[in-house]
Amino acid sequence: MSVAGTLETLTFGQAVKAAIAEEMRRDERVVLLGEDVAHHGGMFQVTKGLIDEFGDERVLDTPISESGFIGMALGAALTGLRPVVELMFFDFSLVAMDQLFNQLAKTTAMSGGLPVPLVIRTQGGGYKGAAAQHSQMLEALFLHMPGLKVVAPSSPADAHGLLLSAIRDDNPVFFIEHKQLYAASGPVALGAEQPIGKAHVAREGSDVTIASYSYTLQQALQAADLLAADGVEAEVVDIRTLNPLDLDAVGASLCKTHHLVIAHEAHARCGFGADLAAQVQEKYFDELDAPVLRLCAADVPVPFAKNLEDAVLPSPDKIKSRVLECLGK
Amino acid sequence: MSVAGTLETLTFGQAVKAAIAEEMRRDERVVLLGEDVAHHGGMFQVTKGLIDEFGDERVLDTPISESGFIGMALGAALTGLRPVVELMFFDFSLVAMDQLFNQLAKTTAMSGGLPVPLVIRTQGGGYKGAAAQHSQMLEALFLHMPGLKVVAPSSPADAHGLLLSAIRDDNPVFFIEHKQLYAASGPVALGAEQPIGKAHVAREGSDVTIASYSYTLQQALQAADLLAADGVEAEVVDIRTLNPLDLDAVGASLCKTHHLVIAHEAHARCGFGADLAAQVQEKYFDELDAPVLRLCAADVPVPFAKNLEDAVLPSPDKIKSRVLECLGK
Amino acid sequence: MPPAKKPRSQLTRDDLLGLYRQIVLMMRFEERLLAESQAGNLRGSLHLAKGQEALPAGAGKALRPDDYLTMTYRGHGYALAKGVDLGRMAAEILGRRDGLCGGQGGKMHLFDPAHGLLGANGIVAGGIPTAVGAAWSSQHQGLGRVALTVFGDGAVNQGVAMESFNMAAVWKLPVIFLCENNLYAEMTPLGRSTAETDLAHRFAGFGMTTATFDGNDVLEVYDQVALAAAACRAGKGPVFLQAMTYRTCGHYQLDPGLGYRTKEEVAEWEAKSPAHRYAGWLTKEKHTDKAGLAKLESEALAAVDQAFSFALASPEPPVDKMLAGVFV
Amino acid sequence: MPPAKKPRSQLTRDDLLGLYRQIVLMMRFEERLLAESQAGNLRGSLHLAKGQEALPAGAGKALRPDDYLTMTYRGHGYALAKGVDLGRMAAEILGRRDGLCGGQGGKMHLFDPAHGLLGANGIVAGGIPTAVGAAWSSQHQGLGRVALTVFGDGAVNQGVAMESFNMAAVWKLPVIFLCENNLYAEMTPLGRSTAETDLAHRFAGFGMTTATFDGNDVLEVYDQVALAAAACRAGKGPVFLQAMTYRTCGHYQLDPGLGYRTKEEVAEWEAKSPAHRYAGWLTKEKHTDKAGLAKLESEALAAVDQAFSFALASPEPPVDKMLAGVFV
Ligand SMILES: Cc1ncc(C[n+]2csc(CCOP(=O)(O)OP(=O)(O)O)c2C)c(N)n1
Ligand SMILES: Cc1ncc(C[n+]2csc(CCOP(=O)(O)OP(=O)(O)O)c2C)c(N)n1
Ligand SMILES: [Mg+2]
Ligand SMILES: [Mg+2]
Repeated sequence: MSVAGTLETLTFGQAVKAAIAEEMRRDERVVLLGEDVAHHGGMFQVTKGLIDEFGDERVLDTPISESGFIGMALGAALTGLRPVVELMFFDFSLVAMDQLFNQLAKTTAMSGGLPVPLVIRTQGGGYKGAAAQHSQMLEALFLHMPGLKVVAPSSPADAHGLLLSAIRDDNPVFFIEHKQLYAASGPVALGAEQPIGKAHVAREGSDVTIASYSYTLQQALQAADLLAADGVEAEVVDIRTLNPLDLDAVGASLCKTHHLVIAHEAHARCGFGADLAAQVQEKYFDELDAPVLRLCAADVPVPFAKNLEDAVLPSPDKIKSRVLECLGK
Repeated sequence: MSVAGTLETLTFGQAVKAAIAEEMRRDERVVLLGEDVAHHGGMFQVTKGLIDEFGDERVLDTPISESGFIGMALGAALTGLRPVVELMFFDFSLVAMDQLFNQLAKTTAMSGGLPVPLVIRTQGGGYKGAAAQHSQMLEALFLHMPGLKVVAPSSPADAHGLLLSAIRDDNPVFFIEHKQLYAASGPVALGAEQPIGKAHVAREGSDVTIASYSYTLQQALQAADLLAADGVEAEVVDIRTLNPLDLDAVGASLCKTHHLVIAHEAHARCGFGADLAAQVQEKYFDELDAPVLRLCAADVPVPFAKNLEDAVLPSPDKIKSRVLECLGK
Repeated sequence: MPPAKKPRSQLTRDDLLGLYRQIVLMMRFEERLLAESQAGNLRGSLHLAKGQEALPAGAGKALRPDDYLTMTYRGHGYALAKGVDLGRMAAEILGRRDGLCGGQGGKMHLFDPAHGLLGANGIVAGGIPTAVGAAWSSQHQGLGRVALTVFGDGAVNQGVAMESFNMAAVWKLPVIFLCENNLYAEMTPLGRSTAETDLAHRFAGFGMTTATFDGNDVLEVYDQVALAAAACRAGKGPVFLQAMTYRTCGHYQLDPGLGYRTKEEVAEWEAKSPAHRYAGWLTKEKHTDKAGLAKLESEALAAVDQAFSFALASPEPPVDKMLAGVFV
Repeated sequence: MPPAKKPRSQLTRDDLLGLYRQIVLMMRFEERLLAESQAGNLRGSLHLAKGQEALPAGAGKALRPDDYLTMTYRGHGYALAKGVDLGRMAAEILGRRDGLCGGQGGKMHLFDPAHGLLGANGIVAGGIPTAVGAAWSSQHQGLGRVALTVFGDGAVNQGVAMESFNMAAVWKLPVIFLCENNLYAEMTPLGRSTAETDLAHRFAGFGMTTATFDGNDVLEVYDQVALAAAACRAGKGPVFLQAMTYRTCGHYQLDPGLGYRTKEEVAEWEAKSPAHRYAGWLTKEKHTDKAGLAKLESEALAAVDQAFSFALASPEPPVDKMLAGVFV
């Protein structure tokens, strides 16, 4: 059993699990529900074994009824529990949008201030040949609809620390994991919260800022390595929490580099990159030596064949090209 | 009975109905379905009387099952019909998101090219004290997910002409009506299509460009009048079709005015305005004398009380202020 | 197996008169809402429940104050019967600072957790899973509370409703699904939206106990909800109640309620209206007389007047707090 | 009232042998898919239907070529039985240019309208309303076509599935809801996701004809689907079929299929596997002998080999057309 306060090397998946377990130990109001999360331990094995420690009263397998059980979590959050829901694939959020957006995201505002302490964890993204209905990153929808905090960590330490904060938050938090990150490992200070609302400079540089998050952040770091080999020093800002957004952190980097490229795996139109670009050009117009460029998924559903999927999704090379374009090279 | 080719003064609602009736006469594959659309003629009376002309085989009242009947429309569109669906409130699209985005918007791409000839008409927007779940403009979600054409007319003539095009289109089209527009009247050339994908200069001006659509376009025209009284000549571009987007039309105006304000009723974050601002600064960076500004709904659920709703939603005055801000006045 | 005695046999004369007062309170409250709407003081659509008053009155009486409730846009009566403050409720519906939700929610979004009210809803069936979650939470924490969720005959065709029925049944949750079968969803008669118009069959298919009864008989409503609540508290799982009723008004304030219904049909149900029937029974059984009823009625009217005086005196809600953002 | 004779009495010896060939074809096809997956030639999750082969074979035989079909990620066998070209199907699953969808769809999104296939689906229950719409369209245009939609026991808890059942029933649409009740949804046993495990009850609640039968008996499957299709074509409305079956493999290629199921349980169902049982019956009834069966088996294998040769020879799909956008 992991103990709070120690530093361990964990995979992203283990770091998530450690945060859940920590909170379940600390606070008996924390309960878990989702499809196959209990007896099987989750499709990605993130909740494996929690039923043994906490019992099937606190770790609940649900029917394939995402609307229903997300709505249930809202009812539980309003009556003394702090549910953590697993939504097996980000893509499946679409069957539960009314409960997510018309119900739980609006409850605090509509009620004039009721707390809604719940977390929805999901897993998204491509690169696995899972095709159009199992590869999506839909965070933009969750940013457009006010009422949910949205978090998308890129490292085990952030996953752990941000999930701790999310479970302790009295607002609903949507927590995005990327299927390509689960196996990545890194040092995790157990029990160390990371604040929601703060971006983080993942790599320092002076020529250009790359803003990213989730798995694409890792690609951005690779792109920065490639760029460094070409003599370009990119600063990489890990946005981490998409709502609330730490615009100041992006601005601070931009004031140094005067060039910004935003990279993410979601579609471009009305995506996070569009949002950040619009905010940046509004607030930092005079700091920009070039337009803010974006590197996103092409605006088509994610195709199946490998060469097609590669053509649609971001890669370190594509990010690098976009950065060079931004720098006029 | 309205006859194609004649010019009539119609309300927005009548113009929509005339387009549906025209297409149902012309093409027997066109069928209509939705809640209370047949016997009652629709909550906003847009389809009133169509059941009398076309019979209950072609005009169908559905149960309160938006996912179900939108999915049904997809099945019908794949097998020889051209359904026109009424979704009573834009807000209710959230219960049908999987069918909209994972199913019908992706079918053409996933199948490698099958046509999906169907139209979903809906009605959205605020200003009526209908509160958080009956006042939304959710077009950004529909722009982020590729696969649907998205149309949002602001006048009876455009409503008529664009709906004719939408019903004749072999792609799924999402057609947005605004509750505040139904009673507005204007001249309509019956049977005259308007092309999907073309914006339209609704008012000429030289000092600043205001880009808008749907009901907010009417507010933008009022703002332009207010500005004219102050000696500012605003050019107002009616985007009309949000996907495909006519970026060139915005660019052409911008190259004249060098200032752009985007006004819409949807939320700001990851909204249409963010998207357009990001595209404009990327393509027309050197034409911009000031940052692109946006005037959108505040990023909170639409509140009920009148003074609160007024504080959240756009108005001609707010658009005017934002324009002056853009011009540095 | 039905119990030997119906729960109503426990009701005292005060209880019986209280039920009448509750029915009349709701009528007066909704009449006043209509008047305020017609006077232009009340924004948006108003969904009244004229003719369905026995349901909130009976159900409210059968529940404990700490039991949970979710309901629809047509739920004013349930909120009142659950003990929600009349004045704060009127203030919310008028969009005032002292409203239940500070004027942010409005009449389709009434919340009052202190009285178990976890939300009215503008989305058909939208609040049903909330109630299932509250029931789960009660079971989990051993609170002994029951959740009541009220919805219409049209709502049973919304996916999330059916998902909720199944979840409640499989986990044997203490939730009462009360379907106000008023034969129409907006302007659509039940038979046009479902093949099996006896909705109890659908619920039974999920493995739930069901009962169908006269929803215009307040004592029957009381009995059925009391029995259901007792079964829930005894851990026997959810109960589906199909209450046969009718709204003698339109779907909302601008709908005359005809066109899709005949005058005769409406008149027939008006004759069966709960207040009327129950008043007849109370006097026939000599629990009270005309004067006694009149006294209850004027008490109700006075309470409503007082509530609206409070509400109308309440100022506009402050804008800044609302604009500051959605998070607590 | 059941007909005097079961539809199977019409089947010729060729038909009977054809059913066996179809079962074996599916088995060989899926085994090859697994091999390609293990060899790294096939991307993503692969959901096989080992042990459930009687269902596609029997259902495909009972339908007309122009009847419609929607299905799940586990539907390869139905596509084959519906007449979809083996080679183009293999090519799609391998992500090649000559695939059914040009490599854009992949194995969870097989489309072939020429054979009535309106989509496999990666979303549980996602394709059910499509079939209802196709049935409506057929009824509307007087095409006389039936729509078959196939889904699992877990899918009945998804809202849109239940909305679809109700719509089909109220409009008496010619759609067959075929539920492959294989007792598990991923790793969750039926009893953990629904209180009433006899799903026929749920369907009956919507006002639909239902039948429950042995889904591992190909002739029974044929009979049931043929009867249902006849009822649909006669305008009697939708039919719900609950086929009791079992996947003797895991949920997907990386799931050993144990842990949540006992070895004994799996072995019990392996003994009841459709190919095995039907082969026994065919020889016992002297429709063929061991050599005859072996011939059918090698024919099937050859067809599969040929399909994969075609598929593996097909080039990568072109990128430009796909990137050009989603509209036709
Ligand atoms: C998801 C959704 N679809 C449609 C509507 C519009 N609508 C509001 S009330 C109503 C009818 C509901 O009928 P029923 O459930 O019988 O309740 P009743 O109004 O009769 O009390 C409809 C269709 C809605 N609010 N939400
Ligand atoms: C909406 C949705 N939720 C969850 C999933 C993940 N998932 C894929 S298959 C499956 C189990 C389905 O079980 P069942 O319907 O019984 O079909 P079977 O796999 O047994 O054939 C689940 C939960 C999904 N694809 N879609
Ligand atoms: Mg009703
Ligand atoms: Mg199954």
